[in-house]
Amino acid sequence: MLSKIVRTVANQLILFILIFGLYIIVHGHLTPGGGFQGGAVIVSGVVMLMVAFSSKELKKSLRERVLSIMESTGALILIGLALAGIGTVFAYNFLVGTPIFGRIPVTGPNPGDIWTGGVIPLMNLAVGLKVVAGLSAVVLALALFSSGEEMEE
Amino acid sequence: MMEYIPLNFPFLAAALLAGVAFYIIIFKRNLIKLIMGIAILASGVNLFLVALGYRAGGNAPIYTDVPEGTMVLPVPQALTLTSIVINVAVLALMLTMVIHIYRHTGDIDAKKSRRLKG
Amino acid sequence: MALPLVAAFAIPLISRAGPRVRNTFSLVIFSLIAFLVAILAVDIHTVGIHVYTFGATLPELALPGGYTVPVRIMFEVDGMSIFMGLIITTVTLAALIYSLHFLKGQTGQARFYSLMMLLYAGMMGLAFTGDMFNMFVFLEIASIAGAGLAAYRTNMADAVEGGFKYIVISAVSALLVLFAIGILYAQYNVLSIAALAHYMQYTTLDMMALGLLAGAFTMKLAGVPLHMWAPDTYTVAPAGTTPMILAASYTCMYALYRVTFTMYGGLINTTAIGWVVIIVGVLSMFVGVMMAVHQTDIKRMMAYHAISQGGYMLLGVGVGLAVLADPVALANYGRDAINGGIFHIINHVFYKALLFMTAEAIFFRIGTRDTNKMGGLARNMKWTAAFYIIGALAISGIPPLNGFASKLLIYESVLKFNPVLSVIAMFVSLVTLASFAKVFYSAFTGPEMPAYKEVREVPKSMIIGMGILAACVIFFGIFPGLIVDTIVAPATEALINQTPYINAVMGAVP
Amino acid sequence: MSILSYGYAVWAPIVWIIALVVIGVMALIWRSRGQKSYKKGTAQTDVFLSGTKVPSEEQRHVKADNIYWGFFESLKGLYRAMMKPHTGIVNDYLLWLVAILAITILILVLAS
Repeated sequence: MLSKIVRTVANQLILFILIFGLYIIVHGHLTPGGGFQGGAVIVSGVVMLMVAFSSKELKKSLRERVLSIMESTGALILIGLALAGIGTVFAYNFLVGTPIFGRIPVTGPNPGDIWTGGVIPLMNLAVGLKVVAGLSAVVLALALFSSGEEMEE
Repeated sequence: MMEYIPLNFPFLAAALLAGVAFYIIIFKRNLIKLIMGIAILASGVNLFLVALGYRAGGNAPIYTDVPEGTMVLPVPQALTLTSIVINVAVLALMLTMVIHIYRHTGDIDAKKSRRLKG
Repeated sequence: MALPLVAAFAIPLISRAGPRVRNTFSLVIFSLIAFLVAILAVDIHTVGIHVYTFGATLPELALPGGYTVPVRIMFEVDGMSIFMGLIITTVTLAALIYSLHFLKGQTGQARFYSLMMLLYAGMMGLAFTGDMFNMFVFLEIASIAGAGLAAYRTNMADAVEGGFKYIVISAVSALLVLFAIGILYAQYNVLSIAALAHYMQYTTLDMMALGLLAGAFTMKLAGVPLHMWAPDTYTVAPAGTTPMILAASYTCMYALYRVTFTMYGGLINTTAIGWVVIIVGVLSMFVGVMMAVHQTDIKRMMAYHAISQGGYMLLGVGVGLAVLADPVALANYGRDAINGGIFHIINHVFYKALLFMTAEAIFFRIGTRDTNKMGGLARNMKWTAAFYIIGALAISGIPPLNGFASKLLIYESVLKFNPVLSVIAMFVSLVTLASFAKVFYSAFTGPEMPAYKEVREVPKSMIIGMGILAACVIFFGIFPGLIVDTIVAPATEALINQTPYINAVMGAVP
Repeated sequence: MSILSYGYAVWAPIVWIIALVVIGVMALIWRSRGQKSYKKGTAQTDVFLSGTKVPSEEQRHVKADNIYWGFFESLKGLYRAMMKPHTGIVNDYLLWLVAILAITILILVLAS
């Protein structure tokens, strides 16, 4: 556990990191980024917390069981979305033309419209969920090992 | 400015990285160093892929608020991202296994920690 | 095809409801998958190549009008792919049933089933994909899942070591594959196998790419002298998954054939490449079997035999490849050689899976793999002993079991090509029989060992898993003509004649 | 359907099985005409080793290490040469991979 200054700053900073990560995830279909990158940003926040506080402290709030469920849910949503289009073909973009993310984008350079892309933003969200959970679990497990502890299960 | 950098410079760097990586994975018996070698090899391949898609003076392949002009190829970048993601998983798995090997044998030397041979 | 993935990720959630629910769920969903694969197989053999394009309403949209390169990710399934698909599905079904009981009392069972489904998905993807980059992705998925399964029993030091070796060699060879893909993409700006084959010029860079791909896939399929990881990994993998990792190696063999025959077919110097494949095959046969006789660890011996039998497949296909440019020789014996080599894949996966399962059944009951410590087990484990005999006779090529049928095809066609190779193949078969007789003698016959008086037969689900494979072995032995005509010949045809595969995607392009 | 024909010869497992059954039946008939005075569990079935005392059954079981002793003894040189590359060290596997890659690429470039 580091000094009080570091802990306080980390406590404030984690919100911004979370928001930035979410921004990257949600804008994945418009700007560089997407589920994995945004998820990695959020996990970097988790790592910061791990450094500022100790991994033992963090383990109390981040349960491995919860992470595992989150990861599976993310993957299931992704594949579920892909399967939902199976009426026409696997991974068919069935949301095109509907109110949710359904606008047809303009071809060529344009300022960008977040309500485009069909199922792709939703898939990005699912991937983000999975990446956050999976990477935090990995980092946590490795950190706990170095401090001589074990993950449960 | 970018035009003055020789375009095959990234390829040379990729080859260099691959060479270093192969040296490490062949001659370093420490398992952690072996994993680092694989990570370096992965970055060499990734650099190679990204360099493939580069066009001199091109823009990022995004349609949001771009100036006119050529764009760099997006496909190699997608490939690189995918391979980075996969490599993260592979590295994590390998590190976990080294941890287990260390726990069982008390050593991370490839020669001293082996149980299977012949 | 996404169903195994759904299953893989749903299992951790479902297993919260209890082990019984999870087991039933995996069985039900896998039976569904097997059913779908069977339908697909019938469809492909009657209709022809299937192209499946993700995200498009019509398969033809892979190649939108006016484009000369395919723009979407696609699966392309032809005779060879579905052949591999059938093998993988059958083996996984048997392994799943076998594992139901085997895992009782182990921790982390939910992960085991997840990884199993993931490995299955990776192998199926590798067999069905029509795209070089997805080949890499599925290769990695299969490697990660396979290594996770091999190291599943983390309480054993050697298990982790075997898994680690597997993941290291997989990671390196997959990166080499990616490097080769980069080289190919740099020249032709396409990733689809069909499009690459269509535009292939065979420049020096292409040769380098082929060399990288061939080396990497040879590593993964455990051809001598790149075989040394195989005994380590196969030995330690828990029962049921050893056959699946074995199937994963042969899926890599499929990838090698896909690359050499379909992508580079007609351009390479087939005689030279064919001889390279033949030499690797003969070396694998010989070194594998000689090392196998020497082993005292029962699973390690079988792993070396797996290498040796892989040599037969390479020998058969290599002879076919060497005469590919010569139509007379091809019609005379080349086609039969490839038939034999491919038929041997399915036969070998079945009987070797059966043998691995019997070995693991012994391990399950007596807790050791060392044949020195065994003896008289046939008294108490009658089913296991019977299945072992079936498998051992099949692998040694004793008629009328299936090993004989495919080996006969290989012997006779190779005899016409080069008699020396045929003699070596027969000698290897003989030594195989000798080494299996040795294990049978030391493990199953002899007086009852005092330590193993209490040993009982293995549980029912394990017997059923082995029984499925044993039935397949006998069935394939008695009806070889049926199998060769219905599923092997289309696979051979798909390898020899790559034009339909290319035209299925690139048909519109001049 | 069960016949595997491949251009220049034919393999028919059913015929083979029928032949096997016929031979088996003949062997059984032959066996039934043999000596009837042989009894299990009497001194007739005991192992006779020139009068020396026979070790117990457990000790008579030949261990796997000792089977084919002569074979391994005569091929000692081959096995010594073959065990040398099988070091079990993962670095060596990768060294072999790199070597084979180099050879393969060389062959491919030279063969064209």
